[in-house]
Amino acid sequence: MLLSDEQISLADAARDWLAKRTDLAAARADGAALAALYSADDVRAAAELGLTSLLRPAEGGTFADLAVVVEELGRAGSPLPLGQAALVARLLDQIGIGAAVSDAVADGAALAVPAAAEPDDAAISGGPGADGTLTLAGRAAAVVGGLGAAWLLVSAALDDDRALALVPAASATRTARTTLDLSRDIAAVDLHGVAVPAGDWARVGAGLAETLDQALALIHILDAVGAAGRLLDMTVGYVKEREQFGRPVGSFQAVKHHAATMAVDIEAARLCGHDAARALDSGDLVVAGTAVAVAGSVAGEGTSRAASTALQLHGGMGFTWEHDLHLFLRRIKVDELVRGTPRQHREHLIATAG
Amino acid sequence: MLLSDEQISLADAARDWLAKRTDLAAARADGAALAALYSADDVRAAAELGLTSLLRPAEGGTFADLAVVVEELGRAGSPLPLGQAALVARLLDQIGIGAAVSDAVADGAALAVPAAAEPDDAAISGGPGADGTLTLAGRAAAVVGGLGAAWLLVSAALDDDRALALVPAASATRTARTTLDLSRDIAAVDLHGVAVPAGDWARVGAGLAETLDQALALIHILDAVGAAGRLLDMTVGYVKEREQFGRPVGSFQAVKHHAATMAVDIEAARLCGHDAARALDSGDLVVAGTAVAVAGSVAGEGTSRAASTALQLHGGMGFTWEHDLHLFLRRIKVDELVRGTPRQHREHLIATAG
Amino acid sequence: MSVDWGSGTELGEFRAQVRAFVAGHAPGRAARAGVRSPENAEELAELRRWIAALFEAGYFGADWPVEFGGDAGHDPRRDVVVAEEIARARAPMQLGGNALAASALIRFGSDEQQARLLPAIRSCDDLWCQLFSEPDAGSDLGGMRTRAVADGDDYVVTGQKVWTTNGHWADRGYLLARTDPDAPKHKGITAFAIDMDTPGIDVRPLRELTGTSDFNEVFLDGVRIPAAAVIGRPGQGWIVANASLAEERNGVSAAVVDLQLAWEDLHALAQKIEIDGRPALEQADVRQRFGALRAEIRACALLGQSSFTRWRAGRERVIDAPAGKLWFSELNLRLNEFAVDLLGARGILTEGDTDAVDSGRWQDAYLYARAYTIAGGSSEIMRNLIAERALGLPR
Amino acid sequence: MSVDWGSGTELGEFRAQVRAFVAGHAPGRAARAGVRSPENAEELAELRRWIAALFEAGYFGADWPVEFGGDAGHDPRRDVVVAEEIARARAPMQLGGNALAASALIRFGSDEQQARLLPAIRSCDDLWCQLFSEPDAGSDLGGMRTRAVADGDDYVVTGQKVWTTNGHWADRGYLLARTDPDAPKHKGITAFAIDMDTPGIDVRPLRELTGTSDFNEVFLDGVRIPAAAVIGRPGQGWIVANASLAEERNGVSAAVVDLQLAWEDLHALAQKIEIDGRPALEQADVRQRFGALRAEIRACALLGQSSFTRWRAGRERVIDAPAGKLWFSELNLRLNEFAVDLLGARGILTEGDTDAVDSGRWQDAYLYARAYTIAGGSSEIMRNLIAERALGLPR
Repeated sequence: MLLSDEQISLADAARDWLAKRTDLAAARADGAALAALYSADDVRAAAELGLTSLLRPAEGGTFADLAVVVEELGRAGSPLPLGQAALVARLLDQIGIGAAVSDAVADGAALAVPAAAEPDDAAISGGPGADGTLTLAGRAAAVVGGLGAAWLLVSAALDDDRALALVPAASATRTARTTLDLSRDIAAVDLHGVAVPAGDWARVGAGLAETLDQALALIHILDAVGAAGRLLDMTVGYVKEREQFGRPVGSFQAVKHHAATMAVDIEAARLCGHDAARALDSGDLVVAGTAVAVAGSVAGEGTSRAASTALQLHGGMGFTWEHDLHLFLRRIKVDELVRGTPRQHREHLIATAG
Repeated sequence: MLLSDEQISLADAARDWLAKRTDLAAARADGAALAALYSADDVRAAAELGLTSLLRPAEGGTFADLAVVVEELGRAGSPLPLGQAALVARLLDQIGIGAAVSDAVADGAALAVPAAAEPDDAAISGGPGADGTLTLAGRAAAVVGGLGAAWLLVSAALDDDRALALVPAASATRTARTTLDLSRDIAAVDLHGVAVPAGDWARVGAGLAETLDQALALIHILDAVGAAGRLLDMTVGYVKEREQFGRPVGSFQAVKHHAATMAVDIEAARLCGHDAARALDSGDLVVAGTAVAVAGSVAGEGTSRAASTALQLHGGMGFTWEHDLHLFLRRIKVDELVRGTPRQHREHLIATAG
Repeated sequence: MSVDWGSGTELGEFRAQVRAFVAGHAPGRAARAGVRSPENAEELAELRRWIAALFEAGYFGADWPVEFGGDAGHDPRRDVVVAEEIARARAPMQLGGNALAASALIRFGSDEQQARLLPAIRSCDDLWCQLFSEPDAGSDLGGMRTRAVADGDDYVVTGQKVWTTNGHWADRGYLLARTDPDAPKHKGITAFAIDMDTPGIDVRPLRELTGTSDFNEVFLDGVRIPAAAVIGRPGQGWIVANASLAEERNGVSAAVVDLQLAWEDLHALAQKIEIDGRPALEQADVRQRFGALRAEIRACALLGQSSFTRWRAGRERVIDAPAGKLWFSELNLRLNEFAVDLLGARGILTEGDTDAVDSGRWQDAYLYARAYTIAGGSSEIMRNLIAERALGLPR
Repeated sequence: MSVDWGSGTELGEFRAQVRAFVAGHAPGRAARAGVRSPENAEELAELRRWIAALFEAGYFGADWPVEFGGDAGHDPRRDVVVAEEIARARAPMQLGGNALAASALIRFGSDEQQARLLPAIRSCDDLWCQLFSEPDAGSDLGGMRTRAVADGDDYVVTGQKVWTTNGHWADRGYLLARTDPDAPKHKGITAFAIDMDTPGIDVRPLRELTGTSDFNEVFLDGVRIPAAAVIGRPGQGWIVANASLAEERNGVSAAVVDLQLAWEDLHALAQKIEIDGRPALEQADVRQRFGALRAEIRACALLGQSSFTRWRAGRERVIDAPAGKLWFSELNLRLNEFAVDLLGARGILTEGDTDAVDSGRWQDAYLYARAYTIAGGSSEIMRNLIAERALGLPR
């Protein structure tokens, strides 16, 4: 269950690259335009590192590898929806549609992200026409990367079955959301009336749609773990330096204990997240469903608690707009609330318990 | 809302007397017989101090005064059900039955305690006969002082109304309970078939029965506050003396913060408890119901948390049978769970909210 | 759930008067969490009018000595009622800087200072800011570094202050600076009443994590102020500041009203939003949280009331004020975290988003909540204080 | 939710073997929370047979060097499987004192000690107790006061030990005592293997707050032991003790199985008991607690598994063991508090009461739970350790 040498290298490479590329000042800019958050160049460079093709069956990529990358995206506070894009490339390859889009994502020529209804909203629905067209209805309330993406992979209910449909993002009505998270592009996507020609959609089993939901949940869990890890580092650094009453704040026992609790919370969340990634790789939907819910419960609570402690331990310093701290705290709260809240994950763990 | 000088004197007198009379070693004795917990002399002496007549209308006594005494009983870990006895004396006077019993309680010649079903159990019921006899059915699962009492004041449902019935304790089937609490006599009382002659019971409004329930809940809340206050004193004393790594344990900041949290939890619980006592004195059932539920919610959680912290801060020392600490921790947990749990109190606060 | 000293009584009638007055005079402005500054000159003018009206009506300043406009027979419980009623209307509170300065001037000011400065506080012609906090001192005021060096009849002040509410609007500043670097930590500090337009003062807005700017950094570079600006005596600043800080007694009562209103609004919201196809308020876990919060808010009111009553009776204990501050600030954080979590995925939308629930009020309050656990003595400082000074644990 | 290294695999088959063996050999005894001693001589004899059988079957001691009966190709994951399967059957675990003594003797014992003492551990003819903790030292082993004074070829030991599991049954004692009072705190300590029937040793049962007696106080008064009883070298006791304490790797895995069984039993109970006329498990607040606990138990398993795997791979970090210990002990307390609270008024009844739910098991576990947050390094010590040695915060 330890990271392999390859995974450690992947994490290091992603971390170095993201540290250079990520401009958190852009997140703080007023009325930050999407354009300011990342450039086409960033996407191409990420693809060159292999980060968007990571999950393609032909690459032998695994969710365990993805986990490592997503954690680094969270740690960097990166705007790039690379986990989502890698997931779309994998699913397109698996169901055998949109080969060109899958290649474009893998090459970094374009971004594609999944669009699915939030777990507590009504599902997006698809109505098949006589000519093989699928007409969509419904709404995905919080699509991460939805504005920057050229393509959307829509998860829709089809009769008692499920469909995945690839649509040009411009064909949907996208509304930029103003959210707690300043570091990512999040859009509401209204798909009402979007017609998907035959060949651009496929009827899939409930299993694949469930995998998509699980993977999306996992991406937010690991993103939060990475962001919380960053906050731990920031906090440890701060309390070592900062002095009060003539001593470093970090030498006070209560501060130590708070920092230790943060570290343990984050370690537990990280282990649960990576365990869920391996469970997704196992292909067992029930095992994966449980593991994702475990991770969602443990990480949702643990990372938000860690963020809250980080803010407290930074004192007034962390309360300013100019400090990066709140960017991560905000991001973590959004990661906790979208694609399944801790409450929903816990309900799943009881609904499925023997 | 501060204690009056009279109340402070009352508290001091009760505290001094209880400190002399309370033998916690008896609680630890194996198969401790009721007789070992307290004697008829103890009861008489308590009555001489006025502790059993405190609530009688003729004495002008208030629940605010009772609150002070009950807190001291908890602080001492006393086995004496004086709050319960004082409550019975008041109710008998109010409804005009059992004058001799009320006097006997006030004189300390005998103890009488209320017997009511636990809030989550079926109510005790009374069936009136043609000759004015009331025949009881049902059970009070946890009657504090039930074994030592000579009389029971039973709260029973009577048609759509309520009755209070005074019965000789020996006429009911009493079973000593083995509970977490080692310092008090707690009995299950089965009233099936007990016949109460006319004159020994009265039909009362729902209000008086509700007052009885509220007052019983309040007694446990304030008992827990007193017991938790004792644990705070024990803990502060211990961490001042005990040294580790060459320093008093109480000089470590994390220990200080835990002790401070205990103190705040207990202070909040105490204020809520005394506020509920004043609310009972106001005679407004709705206000009193809310205030008791507030106190039950705040004190139930706060005093148990304080007890748990006390045990942690005592280290191995508090883990021994011979140390008094566990007697108070156990008593606090029982106070939390009988006559309304925090969960039930919170539900009441929502069921009655605008 | 407020202090509520009885309706129909003398205080109950007073409350009704205040409520009517507030309804008639309070400026309309969007309710936001926490201490917030006017956003423009118009809001500032409205604020001045409002505060002046409160003094004029005798609702503010009644506790002042009679010679400065106070009321000889003043009942301090009226101050609590006024604070509660202003909070209930979500109207602007007394300005913290003005209250603090008034308290210091009344106790320690020279005759000249009192005659010149107090009337302008009553009329709100002067807005004061408090220049205490420093970036490197935090909760440790003893670590203050801003220096005031005597130079002839003047002092020359250099240093930096932070978290200065209304600094950008303020006419006057209540400044603490170190005049004797050789004296023990708390003894070399002096209090000053300064004009904020004195050359060398540079006020820069500080943007909080909520995105708004209610505080400032204030840079003082060779600021020359006359010796007559000293409040009290040189070296007495620590005593002056502590006396005026201790004056603040109504904070918890007003804060409780805020909590209560928030609870009521959230409770109404929980009847509208659904979880698993049922109103959220029908879910037992949601009910339990609401029930616990209702009880905790009442406990907060009692802590505030007890502290106030003890203070009036001369029986205040060390634990009283810190216990109320801790309880309020941690409860406020819990309540607003719960609010955001209760909204689920909708909880991510904030002010400016057309679909944000209650215009993003809960997210704003959630982000702002940490201010209360940090400012005015952090929770850590409060717990240290209780442990060391109320429980007697060794330092 | 155990470590579960796959069924059908080699380890899966091994697990099946162990499970069958445990079912056939484990002594029947009432399950109780925590580390518990035999209650009488018969239980003691059963325990000896059971431990000996486990060694005989190669399920215990396989990690020992081959010359002492170990298995050259031993896979340490098997030890985890064995511990888990014993926990699953609620059968007695390896005796802590015996495991600790064996580890010390294997690493540091003389040839004579190894030849004489190790076989008796395998056969369980010898029961060992650990004589480390002292009443005044607590979590601070460096503060140890028991003295061993060299006197000719002997040492004379005087002092007091506490929390000695099985002290009243033990044949041998693994003792730490201070031999050099002038050496720095941790350097003057020596480890000894002593006979518990040596004159001057007085073992007195210590009753815990649960009412049972599983620990002892051990008084040593002029106890004369031969120099040959020293394990390792004089002054090396700290190293000897730490090496054997660090050997304990399977604790969390077995503890997780305990938690899992407790969760399953409590979950079944919550379907039977009612709240407001419905099965408790249908109440959303109860569901949420169960869901959270299920997740936290799984997290505990992963912490243990990660720690074990890192240790095997030589990549162990400072945070690993303390994080697992903290997580387990605080989760165990939470779970058992929840159990008692879930029962409401029925939750007050304990062992010995005919109506006690599950014979008072939950109340016993609730009272016992604090042992885990205190013993073996309290939660405070664990957090200090993580903060100072894993995060590098200043002492």
